[in-house]
Amino acid sequence: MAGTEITYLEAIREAIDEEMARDPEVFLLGEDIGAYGGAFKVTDGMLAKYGEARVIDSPISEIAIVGAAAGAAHMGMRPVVEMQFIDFIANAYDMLTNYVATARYRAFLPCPMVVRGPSGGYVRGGPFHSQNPEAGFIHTPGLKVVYPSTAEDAKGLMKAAIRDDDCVLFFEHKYLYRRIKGVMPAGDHVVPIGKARTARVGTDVSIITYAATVHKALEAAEKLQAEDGLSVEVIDLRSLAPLDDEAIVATVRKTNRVLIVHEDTRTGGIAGELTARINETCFAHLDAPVLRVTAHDIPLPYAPALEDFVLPQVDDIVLAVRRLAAW
Amino acid sequence: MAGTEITYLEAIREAIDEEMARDPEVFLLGEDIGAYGGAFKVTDGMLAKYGEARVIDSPISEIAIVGAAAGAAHMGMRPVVEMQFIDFIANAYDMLTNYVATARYRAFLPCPMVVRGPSGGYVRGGPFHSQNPEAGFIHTPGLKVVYPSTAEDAKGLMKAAIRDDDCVLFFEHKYLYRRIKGVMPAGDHVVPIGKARTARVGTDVSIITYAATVHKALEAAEKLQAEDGLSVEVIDLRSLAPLDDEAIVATVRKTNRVLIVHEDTRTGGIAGELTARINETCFAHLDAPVLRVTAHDIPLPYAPALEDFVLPQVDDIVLAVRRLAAW
Amino acid sequence: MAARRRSPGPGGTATHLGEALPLERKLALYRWMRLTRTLEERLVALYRQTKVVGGLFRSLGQEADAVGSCFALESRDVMSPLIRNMGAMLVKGATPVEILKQYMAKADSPTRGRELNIHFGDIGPAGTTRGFLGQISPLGDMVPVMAGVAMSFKARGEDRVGLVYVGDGATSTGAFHEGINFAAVQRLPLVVIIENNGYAYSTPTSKQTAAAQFVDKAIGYGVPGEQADGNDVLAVYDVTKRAVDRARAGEGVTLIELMTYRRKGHAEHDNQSYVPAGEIERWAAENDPIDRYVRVLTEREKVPVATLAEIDAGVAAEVDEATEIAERSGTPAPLDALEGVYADPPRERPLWFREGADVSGLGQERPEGWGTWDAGKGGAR
Amino acid sequence: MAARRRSPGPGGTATHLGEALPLERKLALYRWMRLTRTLEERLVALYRQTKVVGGLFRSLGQEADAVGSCFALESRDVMSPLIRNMGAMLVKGATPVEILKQYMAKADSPTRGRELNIHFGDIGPAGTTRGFLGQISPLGDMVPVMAGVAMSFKARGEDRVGLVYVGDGATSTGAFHEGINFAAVQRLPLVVIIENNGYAYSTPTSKQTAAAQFVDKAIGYGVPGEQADGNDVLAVYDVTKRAVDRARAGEGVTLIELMTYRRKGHAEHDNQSYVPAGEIERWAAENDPIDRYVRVLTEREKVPVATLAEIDAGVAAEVDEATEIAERSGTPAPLDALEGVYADPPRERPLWFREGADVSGLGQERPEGWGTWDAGKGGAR
Ligand SMILES: Cc1ncc(C[n+]2csc(CCOP(=O)(O)OP(=O)(O)O)c2C)c(N)n1
Ligand SMILES: Cc1ncc(C[n+]2csc(CCOP(=O)(O)OP(=O)(O)O)c2C)c(N)n1
Ligand SMILES: [Mg+2]
Ligand SMILES: [Mg+2]
Repeated sequence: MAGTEITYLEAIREAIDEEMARDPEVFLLGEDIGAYGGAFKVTDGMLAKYGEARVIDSPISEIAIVGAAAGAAHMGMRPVVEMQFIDFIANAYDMLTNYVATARYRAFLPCPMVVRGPSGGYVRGGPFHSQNPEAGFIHTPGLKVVYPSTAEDAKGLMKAAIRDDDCVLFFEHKYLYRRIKGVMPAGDHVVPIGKARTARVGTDVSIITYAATVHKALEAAEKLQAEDGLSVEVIDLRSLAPLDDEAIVATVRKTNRVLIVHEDTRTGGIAGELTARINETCFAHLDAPVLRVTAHDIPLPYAPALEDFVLPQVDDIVLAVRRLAAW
Repeated sequence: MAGTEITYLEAIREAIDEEMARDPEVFLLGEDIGAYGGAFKVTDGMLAKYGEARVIDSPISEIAIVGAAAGAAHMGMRPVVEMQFIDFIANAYDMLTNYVATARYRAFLPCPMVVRGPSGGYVRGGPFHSQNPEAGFIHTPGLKVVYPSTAEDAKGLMKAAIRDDDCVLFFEHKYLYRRIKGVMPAGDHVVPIGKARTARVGTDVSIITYAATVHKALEAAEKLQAEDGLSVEVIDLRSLAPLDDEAIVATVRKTNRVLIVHEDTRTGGIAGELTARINETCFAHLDAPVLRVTAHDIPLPYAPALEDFVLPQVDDIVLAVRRLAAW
Repeated sequence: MAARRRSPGPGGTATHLGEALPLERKLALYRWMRLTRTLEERLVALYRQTKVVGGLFRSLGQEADAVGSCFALESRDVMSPLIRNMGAMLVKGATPVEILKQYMAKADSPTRGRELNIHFGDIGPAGTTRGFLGQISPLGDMVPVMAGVAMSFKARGEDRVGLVYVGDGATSTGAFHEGINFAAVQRLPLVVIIENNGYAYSTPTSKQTAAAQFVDKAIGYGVPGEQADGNDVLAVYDVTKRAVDRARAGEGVTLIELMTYRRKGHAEHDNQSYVPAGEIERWAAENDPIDRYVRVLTEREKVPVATLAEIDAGVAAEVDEATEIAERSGTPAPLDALEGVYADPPRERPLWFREGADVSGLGQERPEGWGTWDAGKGGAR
Repeated sequence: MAARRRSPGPGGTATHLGEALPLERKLALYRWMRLTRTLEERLVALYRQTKVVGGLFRSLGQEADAVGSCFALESRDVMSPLIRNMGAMLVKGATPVEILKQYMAKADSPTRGRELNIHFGDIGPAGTTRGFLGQISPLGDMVPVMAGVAMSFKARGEDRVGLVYVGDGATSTGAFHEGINFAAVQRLPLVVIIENNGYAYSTPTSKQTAAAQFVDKAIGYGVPGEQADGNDVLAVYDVTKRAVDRARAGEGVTLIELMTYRRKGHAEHDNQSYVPAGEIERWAAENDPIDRYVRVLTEREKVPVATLAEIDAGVAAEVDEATEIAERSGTPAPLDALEGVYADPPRERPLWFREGADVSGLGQERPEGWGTWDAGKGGAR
């Protein structure tokens, strides 16, 4: 409902609900998504509203549910598949990268489907309930990947993902599920896939980031404004595949100093790809090297002190921006 | 045997043979590796020499053979697992990234094992027999990844991989299997993991690459020398995880112009990570942006004209180096 | 437990439904089997001329299994074949021209040169397509996908059935297991056929499973299981028709095991050194599905030999003509590679080093071991 | 097909081996079950005090299944538990102190705060370790891994057996299928126990499989299958001991289905709204494994009630003491996070923005919904 503030999680539910009401081909498939409403209750109430034929509790079979979604998608349906935790998407890696991603190209088969699930850390979830698996998928031509940081984008991107004619991996940050709230724009609120968002306007240094670290970056930006008088621009990518090259180039050419922040581990994370693109398109505009603040290259441990050490924190961003500004 | 020239493929077989003879804990596991000797005959003769207990033909079960290798490795054995084509490593993505990669860190369990298989394109293999899946794994802390380009390195790295106390993914380029030959150094020839190789010394531009494109880069370098008088240095990474940062920094600081070439698709490929590292460590030494020559972001088609279009070719490298030299 | 039947010889399956087929349809079965064999023989010739790009996969001796099973489907039904189910694809409407073009990677082949051999399909709403879904190489993956196709039939209340083939080897994959289990629980209209041809590449079934027979897996999924002599085309039809009828009646999944034998190697380059001496010859002599069916037609059905010869001639002419057509087609233009990774954008841009470049003469080396029939060289699908 | 037994009540399995156990060992079984329950109750208390980091998983009502099965192993054997097999871990030598420290993410916990709850192990050469292998979260993965452990026993001719637990839910995974099939073909000394507790998270077994019973899967893998009443500790011991003996004798894999019931939610936060009214209460009243075993001991074995009370008191004291010890331990130092991703290098370097930085006060916010017992909040393992 427009006007009231709802959480990031509720925004996702609202999007799914609206799309199911709009399009009878949309259906949900996953483990414990029906009567239970999902491990995080994202699909709460959907079974009651749409019935067993459109809200399907599956066996514990990530390969099967992704594969079955693809088959149904070929026939014109629009499956929305839940991974109970996104970490288990690894089990469907073959099905997603070999079958789903290539279907249109090798066989001219449409495969409109969404694979969504709770992702990310900062929640003491340990190594198998905290992952950010985007790097393994943005590498695969044929897949789209989104990872929203606000409630508004969570809703608008989910609607776009369900309507997209290709497979969209929709990562939901579980740390944001109930912490982040927003007022939904009125009407049919769809956020286009492939467009970044300027989360904060600034002129001195750009931070490019997405998902939970958008909020860390914003916190750091406030601190830098207050303590150093630095004007920091924060770009929220929202879509990781395709990337919004235009927005990236624009912010780099504006500030000439870029920090990339992601919660994912460092080596092979998307920051590398971003750095390559910035280097290719904006070399002459860089007054300092592109720097990265990321997780350490370590399986995420669960003890609070260890998790906090491994993951990027606000103070890391502050330090890195200061370094860039002083270059 | 030292002195005679053998192929890249034979070099791998020789390494496996020597390690099996040296260490009774080494054993082989895979599909059709016994009586048949493997789809490409890499393990030809091993069954006859070492018997069924050490050369185990498995069901078509990539999850099981990787998982079983891990269990045996915990108990002190040294499994060498064959993926019939490396493309099928996708089926074991969960087992490798979630179980194997984290075993030492989360449970202090050694997991010394090698997962090897024929990789790469240029062979009209189509989308599922031509893949270069390295990007999905260099991203995972806990795994090591090597991808040799010469027969000598194929042997020496295989021996190092089998002796390594962690899991090493050993990608073998099938285009090189029988095309590339070398004379093995005498004695116990082990090439350390994590060290790059200077495949060609030069002073004007550096090409950083690995696997089949090393040979494309060398061909391009000769052409550039002959036609443009350009002195091109070619660095063969050999190890993709860990990366040899020292060698990378050295060549960049020497030539100040870098081209990264890989056969893998562009977005999310390892070139991004390399660019980020070069940017972080050598920003002031760069006289031109780091450029990339890679495959297009397309599932690899199999018709020769299409495959050739999608994959990087010698002329692409020539063009890119010229662009860099003229920057 | 029933003993594993790995020796040739007609099985004992009843073939009431098959026997009841009108003669015209019985002759159609013959024609499809003959077409399969003749077309494959033509492909071998083209392969040896290095006109086939990549490997060549035969179904010699398995024609009854592919043809008889698919013959039990209606045109609105959807089937997903394996590499050795060219016969099933023909029955479902794939044409020799398509298959030949596809094997030769022609520009106007069904996948425009993007995918190999018989990896192509044609599915969509009933009535608009022929109803076969192209496989991908990773084995087992088509089982979940076909479960999804069947799920769409159920969701929409369509009177359609899905059928998916897996090899004895592919039963060991996680995808097979998850897919059939999912379909069973959801009571989807799906028939799963295990083609037990004795080998997975070089691996005999004894190294693939410890089960006495694959049909023993049915009870563990809570579905009916049936086994039939895969080299008896009427028995194959029979067992499949019953399963298809059950699926259509809302009774869910059936698991079928068809007992057959792979007389050729995994692909043409495979010299079958791992096969016990005499085994192939015995199956060829005693249990060739076409020979057996010829006897049924001529002896029991009293079909004149001349009728069959006429069919054979028609098939040969069709394959000749198809070859001619297929050979005339050109190879794809390099820039075609950029089309359709996504619906949006519809076309990738060439990378910067190719912008405006002449790409007509790139690469073009033909790798050794591919597209030739030298048995010593590597390469496998 | 046998009907699915989802109602409480003792099963009819023979318990000859269990009954023949000397009284001392029978009392040990009682002690392990009591210790399991008491320790879990203590964990609930600590969880409500927010001293447990992350979720809490109960095995209430399943103690006989975990304890009775693991009791059939020798100390040199290796077992891989699930989240509801704390009892099996205790039998195999895990200590309450370790478990408590682990749940509280202490610096000197078995995984030094790296992994959750009872995800820890101790395996290696016989005689040097206690022989249990910590699970990871992705379900089914431990089956192939334990096949590999068993493979090492076979390769070395060691007289050791492996045992791996899976839930009814985990049987649907590709990893389970590939792992048990691999072990069966290789005739590895492995016992696979399916704990059918009626639910996988909120999913009833009827949505997990269409099979009448999980033990029906055995024939499809070509291995013996046995089913037992999982709430009868002696019956559990019996069926497992037979399977372990077979494995030790070189007869390969056995698949066991233990029928039990999960009386608590998937984890403490789960309010079990999806469970039919009265079901939990009926199992608690009629088929509590400890109550049942107390009756066996006191009525059939004539064990004085005081003896059991004494054991209970010992257990309570042990848990009290363990809690005190565990609570005294500190939390890990941040820089510990850098140790041992690889053997070489043995330690990662802190990233540049942390070099020399004071990392003692990073983050530290406790996310809502974790480590509290508010049932409305999200979070699950
Ligand atoms: C997941 C996976 N692993 C390995 C392969 C390589 N491979 C291709 S065909 C084949 C054997 C298939 O045997 P089977 O399933 O019995 O089918 P058949 O060839 O006998 O018809 C193998 C191992 C593959 N395609 N997919
Ligand atoms: C591959 C995978 N998918 C999903 C999950 C999430 N998950 C954790 S426990 C669980 C239910 C497990 O049920 P069951 O196997 O019956 O074990 P039980 O909890 O009943 O002992 C699920 C779905 C997981 N851990 N792994
Ligand atoms: Mg086969
Ligand atoms: Mg359960």
